[in-house]
Amino acid sequence: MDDRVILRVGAKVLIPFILLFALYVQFHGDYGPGGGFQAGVIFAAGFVLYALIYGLENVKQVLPPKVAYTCAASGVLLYAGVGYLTMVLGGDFLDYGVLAHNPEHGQHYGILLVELGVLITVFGVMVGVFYAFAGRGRLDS
Amino acid sequence: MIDTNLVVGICLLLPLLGAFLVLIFGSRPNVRETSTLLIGGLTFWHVWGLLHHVREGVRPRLELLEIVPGLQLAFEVEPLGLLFALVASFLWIVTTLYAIGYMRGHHEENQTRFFFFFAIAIAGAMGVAFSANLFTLFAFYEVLTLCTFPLVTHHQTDEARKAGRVYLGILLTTSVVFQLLAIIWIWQLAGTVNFTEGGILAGTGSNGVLSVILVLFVFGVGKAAIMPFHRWLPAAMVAPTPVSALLHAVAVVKAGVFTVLKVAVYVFGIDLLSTLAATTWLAWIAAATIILGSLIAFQKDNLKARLAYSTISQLSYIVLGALLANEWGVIGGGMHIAMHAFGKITLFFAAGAVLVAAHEKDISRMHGLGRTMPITFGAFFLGSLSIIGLPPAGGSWSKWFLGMGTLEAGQVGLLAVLMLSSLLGLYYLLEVPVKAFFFRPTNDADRGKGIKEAPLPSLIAIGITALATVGFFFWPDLWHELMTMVVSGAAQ
Amino acid sequence: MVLGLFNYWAVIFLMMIGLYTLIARDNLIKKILGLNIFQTSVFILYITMGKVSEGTAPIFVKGVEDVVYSNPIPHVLILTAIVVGVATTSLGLSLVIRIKEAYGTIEEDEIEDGRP
Amino acid sequence: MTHHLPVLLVVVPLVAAPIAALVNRPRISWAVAVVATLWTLYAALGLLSETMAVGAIHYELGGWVAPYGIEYVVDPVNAWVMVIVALIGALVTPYARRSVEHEISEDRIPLFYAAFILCLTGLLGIAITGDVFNVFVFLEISSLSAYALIALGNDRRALMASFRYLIMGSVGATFIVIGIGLMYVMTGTLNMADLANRLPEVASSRTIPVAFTFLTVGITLKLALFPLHAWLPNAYAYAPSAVTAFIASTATKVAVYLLLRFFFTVFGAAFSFDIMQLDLILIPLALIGIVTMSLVAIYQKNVKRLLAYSSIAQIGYMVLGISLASVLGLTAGILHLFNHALMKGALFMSMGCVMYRVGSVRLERMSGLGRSMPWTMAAFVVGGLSLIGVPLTVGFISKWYLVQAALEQGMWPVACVVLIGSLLALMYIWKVVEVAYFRECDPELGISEAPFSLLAPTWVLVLCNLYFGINASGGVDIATRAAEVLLGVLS
Amino acid sequence: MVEFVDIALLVFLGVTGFSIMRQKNLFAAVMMAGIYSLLSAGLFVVMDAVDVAFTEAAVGAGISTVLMLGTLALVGHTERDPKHRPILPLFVVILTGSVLVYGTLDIPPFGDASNPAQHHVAPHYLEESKHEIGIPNVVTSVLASYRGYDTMGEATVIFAALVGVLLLLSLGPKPRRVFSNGRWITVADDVPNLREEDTGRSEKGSLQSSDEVQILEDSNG
Repeated sequence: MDDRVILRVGAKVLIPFILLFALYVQFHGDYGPGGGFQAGVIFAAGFVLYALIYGLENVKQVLPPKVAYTCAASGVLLYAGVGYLTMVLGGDFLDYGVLAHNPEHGQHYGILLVELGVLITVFGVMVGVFYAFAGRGRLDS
Repeated sequence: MIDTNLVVGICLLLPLLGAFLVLIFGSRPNVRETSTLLIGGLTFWHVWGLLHHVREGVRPRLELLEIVPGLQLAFEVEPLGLLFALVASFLWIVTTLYAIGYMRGHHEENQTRFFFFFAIAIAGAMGVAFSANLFTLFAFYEVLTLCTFPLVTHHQTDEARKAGRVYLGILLTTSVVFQLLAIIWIWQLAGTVNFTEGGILAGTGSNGVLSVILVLFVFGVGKAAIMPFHRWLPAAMVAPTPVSALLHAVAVVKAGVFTVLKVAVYVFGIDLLSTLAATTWLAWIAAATIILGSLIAFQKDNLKARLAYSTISQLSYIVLGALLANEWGVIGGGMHIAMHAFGKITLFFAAGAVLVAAHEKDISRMHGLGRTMPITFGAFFLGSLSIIGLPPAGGSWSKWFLGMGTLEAGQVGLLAVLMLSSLLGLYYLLEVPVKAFFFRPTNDADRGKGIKEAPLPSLIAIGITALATVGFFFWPDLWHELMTMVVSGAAQ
Repeated sequence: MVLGLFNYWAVIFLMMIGLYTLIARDNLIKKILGLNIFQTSVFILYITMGKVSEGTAPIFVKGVEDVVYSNPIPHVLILTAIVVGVATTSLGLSLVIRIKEAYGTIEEDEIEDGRP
Repeated sequence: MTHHLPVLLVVVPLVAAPIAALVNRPRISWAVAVVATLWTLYAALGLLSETMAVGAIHYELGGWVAPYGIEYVVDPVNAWVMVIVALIGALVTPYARRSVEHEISEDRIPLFYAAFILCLTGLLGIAITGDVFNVFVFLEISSLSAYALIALGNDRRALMASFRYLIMGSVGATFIVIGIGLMYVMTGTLNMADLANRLPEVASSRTIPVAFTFLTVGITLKLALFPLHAWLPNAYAYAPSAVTAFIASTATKVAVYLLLRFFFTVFGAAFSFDIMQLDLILIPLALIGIVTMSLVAIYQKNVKRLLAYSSIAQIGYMVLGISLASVLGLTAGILHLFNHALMKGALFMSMGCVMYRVGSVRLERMSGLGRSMPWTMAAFVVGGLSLIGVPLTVGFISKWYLVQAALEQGMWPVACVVLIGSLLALMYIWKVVEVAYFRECDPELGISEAPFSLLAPTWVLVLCNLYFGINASGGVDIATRAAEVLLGVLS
Repeated sequence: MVEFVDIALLVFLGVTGFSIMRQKNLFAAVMMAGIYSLLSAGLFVVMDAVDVAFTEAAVGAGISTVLMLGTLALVGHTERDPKHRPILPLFVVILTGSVLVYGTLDIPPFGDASNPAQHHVAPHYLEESKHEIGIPNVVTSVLASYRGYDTMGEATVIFAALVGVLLLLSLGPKPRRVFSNGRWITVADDVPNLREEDTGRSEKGSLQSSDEVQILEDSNG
């Protein structure tokens, strides 16, 4: 038990930074390497780490499987929704140009939104898959 | 007065209507059979109505729809088809009449299914008879094959299943592999598959290619039972006797030989046919079938089996007639369709009657039955005469013309074949009535007791066909006239 | 010439290792590992195609002009391909788990024999 | 609206899938699926009629002009394929409700429909896109969901079948990716039309033939052409009935379409058949496949497995038609895409009805079904006759054109093999018919006819088999147009 | 310099891949696979593909490894020696490889700037994206805008994967509820042991036919 203390404390300190870093990766994606997908993976990694250390049940209280599952679905919906929106605004599917008066800004908004969709989906999927595997047996011991 | 083109459609639809009525009245046998009889009568009446139009040179035509560009489901009435249609529609009535007696007397099951598919089969035969192009003919040919399968396997025993396999196997194999290939090939060469007077293939391909196509056709029409594709016919003997009658006389085998004749006259054309290399030796294969069929029939003691092989032999007469490729031959072949139909159906009716009344299958056990069943065996006698080709029965005419055909073709050998097989027929067919009338009953326990003639409807049917065979000896004009129109038309 | 193609050949060698593992091994996990190696090597092949000598990552930096950038398209394609790869892997692994539960083994030939 | 039809065809089901997963009520998810599939059918038919009228339709995704963006291109070829997929989808979904409730646990049903719609989306996406890498992406959407769906079967062999499919499918996809990469490095583009323009100038290099080879092998893996068919039989045999009915009559069709697309549009018939001599390989493979697989089918005891082998043989017919590389041959192949979807759909659906009542499609368990399930078995018989190629069924039309195409090029042995193939079909179909009609069923089982909601879609397909067999002109027109487009006879 | 690193990394990759193939202990093999991903990520960096490197590291070394380990925990971690001799696989692999090598003979050499791939579509992105989209990371603009539709497909792919995984694993071993004879009934579980109907191989019964269902408890769904 004791040998775990360090681990637990370390994790407690580490996990917030991981999540923070994920967000950085997400929003810095336009300027440097990174983007929705990487961010989603890292975000999920934070929770996976939590689960590995504090056990599956605890993390399921923080983030119920249903939520992860909903995230995965709604991320896709968000992405496609942007497409529908642009269509409604008179552009082609996923033509972000019409999202703002200035096409360039439109592109910015569009990319931001779809990257967010990717983030949500990837995060949801990764956590959901992890839950599915872990829930199968001894992984959460 | 309705448009004659519509009459063609009516002739096709009536049997289907009959089938439908059978389904409706399935639970009430009397209504069921009566409706079938009525529909049969109507059908025949309409076909008969077409006769005088055709006499006047009208060719009623009905185009249903275009399957794919250039390939129509179409019908056209010409003399040969009309002949077949007349035979089929008339014998349908008679057979139904007979079946009523037989099926009930024999306590068969699933009679509704029987009458249903029987009616469908007639519709198929009509379609074959009136088809205006090879595709339509092929389509209805297959319809006929498939809808007779439940009839052949009526008893649903293991034996029936095996028989069904042979039946379907041979008929579909030949038709799908050889016949269909030939049809598509013709479509490739001639660009059309319509039946045209004088043929469509002249000048489209080399003698060799056309010969191959001819071979594909003669063997592809499995229903004509040219050896070695004859096995299905004896196998199908497991079916109830009315079915055998249908197969042998009314629809199936006739559809086969009819196809051969029609293709010979309207696709190849007699003139082209006479020049093809394959024609002669195919004729000899037919001749071989004639002889072998007779010889095998000779040895069979089971009456129905003997009749089956006799049919195989007789069918080749018609194929031979077509392959002689001259007017006499075609006329003879065409007339033999009718003559053999009436003759052979009489024989089967008689055989069935014996089965129902005396429960006898084997000739050797029919000694003396003639005394108790005179009408049946009398009819059998007349029928035999027609098959053999002796006066006073219609068969003599068709045999006569076929003989003329062989001489015209300069094939004395073939004439000899015809003679020989008639002699054989003389023995293996007449043996039956002779034994029945003049031999003393085999004296085992209580034979002959309680045996009387077959049920009345069957008896009537037998009488009608038997008298018809004789009638056609004195008035063969109808058939002859039709066939002359065929050849005169084709000769133009 | 040879050096110019060395990358490709090395990558092909890697691919073949993966493909071989995938085909030749009976163990289902090994098969999936082989698949991963195979796919990862294909990714390297793509990136190799996009590399331009003396080039830099295709990210504009303020003020820095007239630099050669490597081709961004293969990068994009491979980003997608990687995602597809991990998707396939996770599905494959869950199948392996079910197979283990149903057959009691994950060796293909034993499953063929049907001995649980 | 009509302007956006091409993309809506794909993205409507694409959003329907997550929705179906989110609502998480069996019946509601099913309703979502029904709506989505009906929409795709409507859209596909609309696109077909439009493209037949005005020629190719282009749609630029994201408003970027090709080749810089991804574009959708609709022409008679893929419109035809999409109609096939959508039609089968729209018929299988109503069929699926009862069948799935009976074969799959309640709590999985919403996810089942999500996966089902995703599979449909993927197939449509493959068919409609004009960008080779986009093909790969949607290929994976359909494949992944297909693996999952197949693994849901109630026989544990379904799992192994699904796994084998996953491995072979992924290898195939990776091969396709390699091919795409090699094409890209030589031309610098991923757009099909653009590739078609730029490939000829590099066609003489040693790289393009290799790219061609990898694409062909990859697609034929997905297609289960004869030597690469190992994954198919068990996958079809042990998947849930509805899944088999859907995948068997759509997935391979789309793969065949890909083959067409790459051979004729991207590389061009001249390259594929004159330089690569493709026909020398494909025709023999197709013929061997037709004969051997039909023979194997004759010895199957599990009817779904039997039909699966017959499918491999039928794929041989399609590939044969394509490899003849003539207008007639292509017409035959493209017609058979549609016709085979109709027959196999009907056959597998009738087997689904049997599964529903009998709980098995083993031959020995089907004795006497002709009496206890008359409509189901009647459907099977008609579908079988169509498979055999009896006149007045769609099967006959395919045979008619295929044999014609073979004879046109003087390949009469090929024509014979085609016809012999239909005889073998007769043999394996009749095996089932005999068991169903010539054996007695034991009354204890109390087997009754399948429910209406299963029979109705089945019979719709059966009637399609007859209708398009009697009135095939429309289909033939479309198929001929498609063939001409592919061969560039008609621009 | 770059070439040297490049070659070195490739050599390491080769060694790692080979040892993965040979390794009988699956735990070790999985770890090796993680290393393989990291090495390739390094290679990607060398070849200017920073985004790819990032992703490969996160996925290959991260998620995949975790999933693999999770699976191993359930299915055991030792591989048996293969029984059959690998002649055919070897043949297939050598054939495929040599075909590929043949294909590379006309391929533009590594890093060649005159490679047609660098001259058709890519330049447009590198030059125009400044104005058309206006974000520095070209990869992002291509990924999210020019080829945004692919990315949506990608999102859908992993969603499909989740759906598949949940269908296969989520619910764990528990009774199945199916709709039979007009009501929802709970029947013996098909997980983990499904029967094989024809061979009769099976540990527990499963739902094969309505007359074989053993009903545990009834309820109207």
